Amino acid sequence: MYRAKVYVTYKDSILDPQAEAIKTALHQLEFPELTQLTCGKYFELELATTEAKAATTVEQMCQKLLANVNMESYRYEIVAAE
Amino acid sequence: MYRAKVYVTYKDSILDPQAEAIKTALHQLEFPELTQLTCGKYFELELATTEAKAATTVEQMCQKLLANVNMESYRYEIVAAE
Amino acid sequence: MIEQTAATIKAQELYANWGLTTAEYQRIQELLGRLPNFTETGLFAAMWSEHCAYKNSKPLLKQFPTSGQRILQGPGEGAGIIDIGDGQAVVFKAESHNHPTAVEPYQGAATGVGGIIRDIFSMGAQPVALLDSLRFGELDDPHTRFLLKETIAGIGGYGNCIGIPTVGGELAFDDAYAANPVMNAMCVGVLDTAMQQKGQATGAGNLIYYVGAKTGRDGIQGAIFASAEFNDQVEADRSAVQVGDPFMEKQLMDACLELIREHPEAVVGIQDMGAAGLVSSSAEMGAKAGYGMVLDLDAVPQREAGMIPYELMLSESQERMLICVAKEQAAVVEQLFAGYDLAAVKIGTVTATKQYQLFAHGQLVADVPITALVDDAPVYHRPQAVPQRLLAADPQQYRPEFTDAGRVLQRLLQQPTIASKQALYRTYDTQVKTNTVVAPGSDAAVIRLRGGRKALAMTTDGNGRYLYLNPEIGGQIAVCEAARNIVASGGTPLGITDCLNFGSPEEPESFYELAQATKGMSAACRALATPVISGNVSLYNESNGQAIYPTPMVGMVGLINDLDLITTQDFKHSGDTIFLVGATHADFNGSEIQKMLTGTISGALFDFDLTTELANQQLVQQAIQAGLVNSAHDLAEGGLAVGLAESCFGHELGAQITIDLPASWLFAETQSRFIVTVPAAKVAEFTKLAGALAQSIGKVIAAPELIIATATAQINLDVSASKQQWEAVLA
Amino acid sequence: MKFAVIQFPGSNCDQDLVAALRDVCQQDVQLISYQSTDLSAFAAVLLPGGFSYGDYLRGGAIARFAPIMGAVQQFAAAGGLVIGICNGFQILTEAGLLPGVLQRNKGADFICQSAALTVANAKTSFTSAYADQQSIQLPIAHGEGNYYCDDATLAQLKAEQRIVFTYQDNPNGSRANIAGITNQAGNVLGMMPHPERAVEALLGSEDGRGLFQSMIQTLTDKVVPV
Ligand SMILES: Nc1ncnc2c1ncn2[C@@H]1O[C@H](COP(=O)(O)OP(=O)(O)O)[C@@H](O)[C@H]1O
Ligand SMILES: [Mg+2]
Repeated sequence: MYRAKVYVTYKDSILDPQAEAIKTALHQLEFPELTQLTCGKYFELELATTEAKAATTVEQMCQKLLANVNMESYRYEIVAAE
Repeated sequence: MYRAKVYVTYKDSILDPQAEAIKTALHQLEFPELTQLTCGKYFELELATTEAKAATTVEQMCQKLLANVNMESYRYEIVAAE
Repeated sequence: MIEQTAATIKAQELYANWGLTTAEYQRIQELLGRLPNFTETGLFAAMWSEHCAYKNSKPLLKQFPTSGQRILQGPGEGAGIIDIGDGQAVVFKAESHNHPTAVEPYQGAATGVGGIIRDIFSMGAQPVALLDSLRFGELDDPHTRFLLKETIAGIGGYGNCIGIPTVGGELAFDDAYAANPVMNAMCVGVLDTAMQQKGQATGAGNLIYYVGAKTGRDGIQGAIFASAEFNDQVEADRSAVQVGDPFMEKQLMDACLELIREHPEAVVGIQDMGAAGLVSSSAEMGAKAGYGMVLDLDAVPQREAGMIPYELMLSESQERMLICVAKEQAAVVEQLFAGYDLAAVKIGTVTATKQYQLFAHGQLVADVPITALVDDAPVYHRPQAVPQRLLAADPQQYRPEFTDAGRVLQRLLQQPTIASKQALYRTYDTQVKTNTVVAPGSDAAVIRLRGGRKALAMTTDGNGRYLYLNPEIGGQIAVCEAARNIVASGGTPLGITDCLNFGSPEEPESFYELAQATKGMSAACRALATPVISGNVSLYNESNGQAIYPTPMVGMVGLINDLDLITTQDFKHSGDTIFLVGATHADFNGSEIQKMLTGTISGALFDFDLTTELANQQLVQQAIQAGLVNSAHDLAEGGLAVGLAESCFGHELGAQITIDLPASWLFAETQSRFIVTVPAAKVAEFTKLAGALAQSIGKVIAAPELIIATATAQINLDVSASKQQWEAVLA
Repeated sequence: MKFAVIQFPGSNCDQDLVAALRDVCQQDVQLISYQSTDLSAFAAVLLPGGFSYGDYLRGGAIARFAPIMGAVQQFAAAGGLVIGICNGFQILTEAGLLPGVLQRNKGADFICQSAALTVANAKTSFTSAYADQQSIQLPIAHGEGNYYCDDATLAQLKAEQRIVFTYQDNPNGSRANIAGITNQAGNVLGMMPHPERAVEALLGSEDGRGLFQSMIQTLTDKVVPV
């Protein structure tokens, strides 16, 4: 059993309207120390597979569905789960 | 300068229709090894503040805006950034 | 959660924490002839709550007129039904979701919308429109702005996704709602009368099917957790927020309607699982039909592990329906739902014994007479007391004093309650289904019925300020104001639904308000021949002993017989003559101008006369039907001057008005009034029809300027500029 | 000549498209389930608006894997007319039939209103009934209609005149005011505004008719392969 943590964020070149909105809101809530904010999606997956296959599977899942590779990049970590 | 990574996910007992839909889709895409999926939000913040204050600030941001504490739980890590 | 023994529940009076009084608990004991166990106590607590049993409000609801020639279904089912001819009927109901909205506004509002939609399609009707009636604290409070934003997002999020246009509603602000916002949702459906359904489980041996979302620990009997004693244990178990899944509900709605349409022989009865979830829907379906029921709780689809019977029965998980299926039709039903990726699961059987029996893990965990749950709740005739403020009310009408009438009008237009709600309703899909002829922004919304010339007009109304000053007259006005909106849109009022949002019935002053309001509403419904076909009661809207204004929400639907009769409030052509229907008096107590200039409302409410109301409404109806009218608008908050400005805003036309009244009277809120515009060629005919009921007050002009000359002052309002200001308040 | 309107779970403008084509344009039209895999009987394929699969994850992200999408790909590759409206546009971009993506609206809110558009290219199979630069009013209703593509793609869209509709008063932050684009071959159109909501004067605008008339004209002119 393996657990994968997947992070999907917009590529740097892409303007993220949602991140802009949140940043403005945080500034209005009086957090001037905030200089930059990125937001993304976070997935935690449990996989009943071997260590060898886990990475390939997660890679494929990201490519096909979890990220839109036209505008999003992704990274993941895989750890053994009990 | 500090960087905070914030993870927000639904509490266990809360229905997450989105996670259900993604899980079903991944199964249909022939990833039968997927046994469980949680989805959440991921934020990366840069803070122009001291180490002492960073944690308090992030804690407040989560409480006030980044998480909906009725339904979501959050955790974060803070690291020094250049 | 620990399941205490029956003896412990009695000895420690734990039932009190579940909202049951000792007398009620004893009554349960008598009905059973023994002590109720943990699960059974929970079932009774839920079924005998105000929400399910109407134990406090029933005697008052009896006053409502509920029948009429067109009424196919009055109160007592998921929603009421009114015949509109040609084998079609209109189905509608409103529901309150005040408390969930206060706690978690997005999901509270979303699930309020989801719930009322299920009530409509459970009758076999296709939902065609949604409306929302909202009250919040003052807009300058940041928490109110947060609640407002999230509530609007939740309403839109649900309606937009499921694909039912949100076409109307109302939004008012007053400090009285700061701690207790009001969120009422209404859904309107169209029924092919041959498909009419009932929530009943008839015929021993027929099957009980559960369809839709799985059951979790969502919203389990909030009332039970409200008290102190359980507390430590309770915080850990605390019932989870209900989350709406409009995608699931769309599948569920489409599947249920297909089942009813294509396999009517399979459906004995159908009901949604709303408040008090599985127990309420199943027990009601059996009791209504005169049958009993056996349910196997192990078969109930479950989202969380280890749920006890009590939790399964009381969960308020959303997007679930209960269907009584004819016993030989099981396969048809299962197959149909499978086609929508939904599980239809047999969880029980109808029995002839009139017992309500629950099994879990092979054990009988509850065994009670079904009628005891559904019909034997106590009914209370609560004591009433006239509130001190009404006894002490100054009968004099407030006299507004100001120097610049134009400035007053400008400021009134920017009061949040009067300001344009466009910035909010533009986040609602108002047009999906392509039947919306009049979208939000006019008096009533209008939805055409495909395949003919008819249309439906719909609105919600209810001004809590008037009721605060006089609950009986305020109740009358709420109904009449709704009817005025329907009439101004070219419709004939058919009937109403209502949500009664009040304080605690255990407070004699609050209960007096409820009694008086329902009395007033009943009288108005009789006068206008608009029976009450459905509704909902939301009591205990109070915090720290401070109740909201008595706020009945009236949802009304009217029939428009021909598309050509559809009328909107906007002035259409320069040169049209503007008529004021109805007399104007110095009626200022409870008005928007009193609130604006003094910061509060006070005094005795002004007089109101149902006969005048009816006469004025009939005049406008006749004039529209005779084709004499280009626009019609009823006058509400802010009075004549505000009404004129609103009519100018639509097409940015102006008006030149001369009226022989003191300038302040332009802002009086005398009821039963309309402004209508009549093209030059029809003026003589209109004048003849109207007699003394209407007076010509001016003309529509092409220049975007509203010019009002009164006996004491003149107003020159720049229509374009003030429209921008009026639209900016909530943007 | 038969039109297919694809019904995904969660589509909610499918019936509106059927009504526009059948009742107003007098065309033969059929609803096709997302589970179907065959579009050979049709002259044109329409992907309606709505919230397919709840729009969970990203609008159109899950729908692009529905069984019917293989047939849509084939149909498009063979030169058949395909149009995606609103959620249909999102599905087409997710499926790679059109470039770019539709992000959350600038300002984050869902917007339902009438939008003034310019017909930026009236020489396509979908717009021939309009005049070049004609101004039309169509309803929009979306939360994720903010079109984005990279500089190179934008330059190419412009060079190849594939920007078909633009907003006169950009409501959602779309790049270059884009409201609708075609693929390189010109037989696949994606647009956020709803032409099917603008085919009856009773409902406020008839400006959407031109789009359906253009498609009908295109299909009538060419020998339709069946
Ligand atoms: N204020 C009211 N006026 C008229 N009818 C009401 C009122 N409150 C409740 N009813 C009717 O009583 C019946 C039971 O109401 P309720 O339990 O709220 O329905 P549901 O089970 O659909 O939630 C319904 O038919 C409803 O229309
Ligand atoms: Mg009105």
